[in-house]
Amino acid sequence: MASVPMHQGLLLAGILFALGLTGLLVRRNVVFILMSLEIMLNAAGLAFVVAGSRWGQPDGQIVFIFILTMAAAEVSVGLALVLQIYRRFKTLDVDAASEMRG
Amino acid sequence: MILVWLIVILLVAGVLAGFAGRVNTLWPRVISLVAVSIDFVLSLILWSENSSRVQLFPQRKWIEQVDWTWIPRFGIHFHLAMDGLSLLLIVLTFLLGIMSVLISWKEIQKGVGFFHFNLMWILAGILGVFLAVDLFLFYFAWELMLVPMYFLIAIWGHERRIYAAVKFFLFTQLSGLLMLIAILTLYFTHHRETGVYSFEYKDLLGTVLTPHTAMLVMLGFFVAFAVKLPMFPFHTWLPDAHTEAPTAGSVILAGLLLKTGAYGMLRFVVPLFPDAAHAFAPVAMTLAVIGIVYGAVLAFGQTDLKRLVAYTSVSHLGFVLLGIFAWNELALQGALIGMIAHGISTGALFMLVGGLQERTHTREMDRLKGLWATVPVMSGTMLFFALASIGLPGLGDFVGEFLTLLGTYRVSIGLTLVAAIGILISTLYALKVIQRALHGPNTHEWSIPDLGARELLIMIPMMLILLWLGLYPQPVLRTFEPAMHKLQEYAKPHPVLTLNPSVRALSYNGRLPEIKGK
Amino acid sequence: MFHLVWLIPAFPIASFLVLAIFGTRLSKKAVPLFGVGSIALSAVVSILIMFRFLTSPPPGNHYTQILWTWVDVGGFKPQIAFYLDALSVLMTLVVTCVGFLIHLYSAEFMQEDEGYSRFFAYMNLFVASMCTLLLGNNLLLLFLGWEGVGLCSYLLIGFWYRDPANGLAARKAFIVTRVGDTAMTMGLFLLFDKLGTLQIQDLMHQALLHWAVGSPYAVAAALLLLGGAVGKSAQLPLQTWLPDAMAGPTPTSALIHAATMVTAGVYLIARTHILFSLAPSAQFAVAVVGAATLILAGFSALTQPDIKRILAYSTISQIGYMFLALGVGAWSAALFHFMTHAFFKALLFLGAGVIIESLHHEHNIFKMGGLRKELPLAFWTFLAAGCSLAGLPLITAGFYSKGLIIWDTWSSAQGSHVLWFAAVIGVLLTSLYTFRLIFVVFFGEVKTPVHKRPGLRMMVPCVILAVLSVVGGFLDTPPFLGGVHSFTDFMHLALPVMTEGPAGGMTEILSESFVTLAFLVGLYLAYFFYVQKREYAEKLTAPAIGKALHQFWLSDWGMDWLYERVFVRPIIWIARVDKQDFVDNIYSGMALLTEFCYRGVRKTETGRIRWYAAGIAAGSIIFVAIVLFL
Amino acid sequence: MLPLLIVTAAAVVVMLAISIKRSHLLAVWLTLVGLAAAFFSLWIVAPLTPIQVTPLLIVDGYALFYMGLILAATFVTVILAYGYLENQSGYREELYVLILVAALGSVVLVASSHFVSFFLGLEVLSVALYAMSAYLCARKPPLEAGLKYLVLAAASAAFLLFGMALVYAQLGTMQFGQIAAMLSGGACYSKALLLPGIALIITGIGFKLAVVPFHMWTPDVYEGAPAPVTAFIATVSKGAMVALLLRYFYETGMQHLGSVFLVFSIIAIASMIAGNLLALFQNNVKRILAYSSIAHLGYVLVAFLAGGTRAAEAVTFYLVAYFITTLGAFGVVSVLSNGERDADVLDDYRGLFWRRPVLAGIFTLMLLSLAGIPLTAGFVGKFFLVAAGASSALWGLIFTLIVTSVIGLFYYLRILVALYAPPAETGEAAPAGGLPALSRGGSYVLAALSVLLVWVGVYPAPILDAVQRAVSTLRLF
Repeated sequence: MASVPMHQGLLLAGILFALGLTGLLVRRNVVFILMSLEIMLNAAGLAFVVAGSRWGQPDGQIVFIFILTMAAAEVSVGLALVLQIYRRFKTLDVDAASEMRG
Repeated sequence: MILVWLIVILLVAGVLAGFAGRVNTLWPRVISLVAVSIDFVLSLILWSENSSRVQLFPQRKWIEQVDWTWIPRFGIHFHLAMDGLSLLLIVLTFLLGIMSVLISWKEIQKGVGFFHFNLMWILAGILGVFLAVDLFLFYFAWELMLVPMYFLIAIWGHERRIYAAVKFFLFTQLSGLLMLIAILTLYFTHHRETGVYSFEYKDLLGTVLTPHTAMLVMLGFFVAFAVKLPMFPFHTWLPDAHTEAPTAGSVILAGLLLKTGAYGMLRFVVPLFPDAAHAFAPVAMTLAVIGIVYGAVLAFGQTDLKRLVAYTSVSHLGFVLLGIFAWNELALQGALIGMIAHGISTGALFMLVGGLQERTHTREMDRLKGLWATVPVMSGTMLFFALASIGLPGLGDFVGEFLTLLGTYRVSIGLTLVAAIGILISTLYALKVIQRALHGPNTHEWSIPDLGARELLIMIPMMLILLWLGLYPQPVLRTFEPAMHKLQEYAKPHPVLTLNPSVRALSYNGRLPEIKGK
Repeated sequence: MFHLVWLIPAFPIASFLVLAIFGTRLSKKAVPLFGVGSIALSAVVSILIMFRFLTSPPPGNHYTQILWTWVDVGGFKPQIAFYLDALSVLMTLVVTCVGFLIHLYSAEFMQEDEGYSRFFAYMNLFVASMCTLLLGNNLLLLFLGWEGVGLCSYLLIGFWYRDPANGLAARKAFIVTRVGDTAMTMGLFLLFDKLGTLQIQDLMHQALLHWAVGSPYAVAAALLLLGGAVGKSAQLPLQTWLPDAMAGPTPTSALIHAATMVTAGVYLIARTHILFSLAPSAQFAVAVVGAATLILAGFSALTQPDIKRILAYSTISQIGYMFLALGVGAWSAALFHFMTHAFFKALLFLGAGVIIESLHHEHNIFKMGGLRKELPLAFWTFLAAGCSLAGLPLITAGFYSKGLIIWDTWSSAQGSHVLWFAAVIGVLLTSLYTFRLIFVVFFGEVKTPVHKRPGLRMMVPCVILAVLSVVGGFLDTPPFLGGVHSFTDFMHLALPVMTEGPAGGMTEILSESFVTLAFLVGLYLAYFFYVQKREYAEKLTAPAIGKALHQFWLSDWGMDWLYERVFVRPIIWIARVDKQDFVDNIYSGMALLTEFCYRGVRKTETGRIRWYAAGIAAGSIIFVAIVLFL
Repeated sequence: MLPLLIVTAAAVVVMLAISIKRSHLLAVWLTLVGLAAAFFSLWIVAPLTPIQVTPLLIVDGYALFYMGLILAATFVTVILAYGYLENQSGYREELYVLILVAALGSVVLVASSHFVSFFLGLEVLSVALYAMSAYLCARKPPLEAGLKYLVLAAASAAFLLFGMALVYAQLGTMQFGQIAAMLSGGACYSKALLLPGIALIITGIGFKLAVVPFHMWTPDVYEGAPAPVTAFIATVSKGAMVALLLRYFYETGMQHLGSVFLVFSIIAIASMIAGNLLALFQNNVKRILAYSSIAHLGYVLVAFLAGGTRAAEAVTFYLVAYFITTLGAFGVVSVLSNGERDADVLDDYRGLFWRRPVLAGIFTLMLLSLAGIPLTAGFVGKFFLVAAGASSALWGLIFTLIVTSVIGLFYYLRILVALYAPPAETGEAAPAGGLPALSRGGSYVLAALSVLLVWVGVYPAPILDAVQRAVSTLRLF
């Protein structure tokens, strides 16, 4: 297990993070955006785990648990919003929600 | 303590007037009038006491002062102090204050309470500027007077009032903030030198700065005051503000607010940075002279009466600036008299123009014409003040301009000549006013009431004062003298920093060496 | 007695105040009571002082009354103080007496005018200012009076303010003289800077102590003062305002633009004669200015059709004589001519006023004629004055005063033969235009009927002045005609004696003969062209060159034309073009730039989440790049 | 620790109370009592400080001061929200639970001394804010605001977490104190991970502070969210983050590592310029205030960059002034709002002075304070900021501050112009009926805020003393 070098783990996390970010930027459906966010958050969590393993501390994994929790909270609020938005805007396209600008 | 009372009376009167405005329109006026009059009387008492006291305590630092700790963490004090210079300007402040209340009696009918609130608070702010010797307090008052002035223009002004008010505010704010930086730099430099945090004028006087820093910091102050003064090329806010302001606003702008700029130059720029000011004097004086001529020419080009008078201020304040940077006794005294006389003569002109506008609803000279026959007294009065403003001997402005130029001549003959030509051009605009507005055939069939008792009550004292200043300015000059000597003493170059010993020798007695060929 | 001197300006000032404040409410009777009465009182005081000065002169022949210290700053200490010596006493006397007569005349002349009280207010203010000018013991007080008279001149020229042309003339007068005043103020600055005082006697004393003859400072100061004098006295090159100034009421022209104010320049130079003595080149300039002016103005006078403009050019020309005299150091001669000129020129104007008034405000002499019979008293007084002006030998004052100047021009150490010749030519011209005027107006057939005849208050002053125009000359006569020196002697109490130069074959009697000859030639030419062969006069102007020359002289040698293009129009043009203040464009430009930036950055706020997220991502990436690579 | 517990308890109690009996008034009172209790408990806790509560939280004078500030601001928000919600239909009571939770998050933030508590506080705050922004979900703008806030905040939280992970990977600790020790120890460490980590943390912080280039959500969320919520976002959420910023960077000295200082300078300058420019001709008052808040945070960063005790004092003092002012400004907006829409268009304020002089006066004071005009707290605050900048000779930043604040003045004046426009120009389009009656609570709060504003503006010494004492407990790097 310890044979995985840290920078490789971080690289993986980074790639995941970038994927999530790309999804955030290119997807227009709100649900997909929420999923992309999940990926980003989990990528950060992964980075914590990798970092924790470097120092042989449990801290990284503990943080990951916190991240999971908070991500769940966020998504729950997010989904509630998605429902309301669908009701008001009749669409899940985020670009529709751009009435305020300028 | 009396200094605090002077301010508090105004502040309280302002608030009272503001509330009284909800009851009726008379009370605010009465309250304001009484408050300013009380202050005026107090200031006169101070003056008369002082004229004897100067001889008794020649070594006294200030005539009167109050010093309270305000924000100890920053070494800020609530420190008001008065010398001859501030005393005279304060008397002028209250005088014009009274006039402003009176002149607004009829003109202002909307939001009377709030109007007088603003009026009183402007006066209080101006008072603070003239009295503060803690630089933080000075800056505080400096900024404070802008807001009510802004309201005065923006609410009770004429057609383009919003534009004018905003322009006024932005110009003065930007320059004020530059001054803030300058103040702070001075403050921190002083702290580095002495380990003491202090905004106190006397403490900061001896601060040693490198020539480069001194120049920059001096410019920070200079620009703030130059904008207020206003000096060419920072003058463009002034015609708009003056033109659009209600009469009382114009009077206070021209009579007092501009003077705060000159006061700042006198009190701070030169004494705090003698070497830098000295090095900068040729530039400042050149700009002053450009302002004199430019202002006069532009005034000549205007057809709006108020705008015309506004540009004359640019011209007249050029003399004041010139006198200040010539920095010898003659020029300084000239600048002072010039300030006071300009306050009165231009103030009166604004009142008259305001009166005309009230009656005819226009400020365009071509629409007036031939008013002499219908309003002879008003016309005569206007003639009087127009003549005062072109420096007719026997009236206050002349003494100011003559002394200024007499002093400037010692410093630079060329600039004196150009400035004298500026006076010549001033004749053009003054005569243009008389010709266009008063003389000529009454083609528009004007039939309007002449000056009433209230207006005469304003005009006659102002005429008398101008005559008094023109024929016997000695009491004013004598009051200023000790203060001026003190300022000149401060402004002696710092021995430590004088790089070139010859400069010091030349600057003996505060006299700057000649600048040739400017 | 002398301590009453402050009353001389005080009476008119008081009257001015009364008229200015209550003028409109006073009755038509009360106005002249104040207006004329105050001047009468001043005249009485002047006469008393003169009398006292003659009988028991004060120690040192001068007296100073200090009222109060005006300003006391840094060694600059002018006082409100009056200085009496022969010069100021004489001039004050002339001013108040002639002034009184003209005021008296005005009481009737202006009676019908709606601005009756205003007129007297201005006139009184003028007399007060003029006396202050004359009596002030320092140059600053002199300057106060100087500007005061300029102001009154302005106000009175533009007295009939409804006509914009009058306003234009008034402004021109004020501004042109102020050009000179600017030079004069510079002179004051220079004098104070170098000598540390403006008190005239001290100043002269200091100048003698510190400056050698020909010192550049002295020359500069003298030239600058000359600038002021030239402006006020309508000499080249600032003479253009005076003919236009005739737009004012005729008594004004008589008092201000003939008898008194315009000679202020003469007074100034005489007052500071020591300075001019220290600056021979400047003094020579005075002489040259005088000579040139007297010739040029003489030619201009020849062509004018307007009676008052003729007189105006004549005034310019006569003051040219005075300048010439000053320039050659003939101080008392200049003053002598000042006095006689005050008499006859005031009278000419008053006479002209009578004529104009009786002919429905007609100014054109060619529409007049034959008035000799219609207005006999006016004719005789006018003739007396005219002869005096032209210098009718032996019996007129003008002959003596002008003859003295001309002789002094030759005989003075500073004189020159060219100047003398110019002066003699001047006599010819004077005689020619004077008699042209007289012949055209009073002889020939009647062209415009007389509708109104002057009353007593108008004619009494005329008669008194006519007498003075004749007998005034006997105060000082050449050696071969009695050799009276009372005027010169009196003036020498204040002014130095002229230094004689080599006479070079000329004698005074010869010089006077030339003057007489010139006078006669002028008289004959006038008779020939305007009585005998009127048509010849028209033939003269028929050819192109004659017409051009006529036009050129008529327009005062084209100087107005030149000034209009060189000074007036450019300033008006600049003022008009820059009405909106181009400096303001800098600031509006800044405002526009800011607004432009606003429009730019505003586009970034698209309202789209993905764009926002891209912003965050881009920012993060850039910052990461910065911390990694910088 | 007591205040945190009280706030937590209050949230639970309010929630329970709602489930028992829906009463707006009751919910408000419970909330207020809870907040007041928490506020006063600060004095009980004060003698025990400084105290490290688990590795995660440190309760020192600094934290207490900010807690007090946050609790007081929350208190005001609650009162404003009460008046505001009285005009609204639908469920109102839950908002108070959310507010309490958000306050809890903020309080945790200001006391946090560890990445975990930092993250937790932030998220607790954020999640509550999403819901608060979108609270009036019957309208479109709040929903849009909520969604925008959620997506972007979550994304930035991801950046923040990733940054934290990198720092952790580099240094092996997540506690500020230990980070400081590591950094000062000069232990050999590669910056390849640390610096990007810091940069990403800045992203997270910058998002909450709404500084350029992380600012773009601000106007939309400010506009969309209900006025009291906007007030809360503008004050409490930002204030807590500034408190954390100061503690985190000042205790670890990270801002002097590599080019981090440059990054902050860029952010500050860009924020001042963009914030002020964007607001220039804006016609929506809430958006103007949003843009101006971007600029104001730019100003704060100037002083932050100056470093040292005095800078920390300046920042803290400025925040106090900013809290008072912003609450006041949004307070005016919220009392003028009605059941259908918020009073956020400039035209809503046209001629207000002639109809509601006192309210217009209060708004004027707030605007002047934002503009930094004397007699108001904003003036003194700005003075201290500039002084801090000047003492460290940050001339470029200070000049930007000055020039942009003059630009900023323009839009404050635009609002003032509207306020004082003569009534004739408005026509009869705005009848008296269009104005809701002021809620009593709202008026008292606004009056109190104005008095406070002027008091601090005229006699700032007491507040300054308190700030000085609080900041002195900060362990500067």
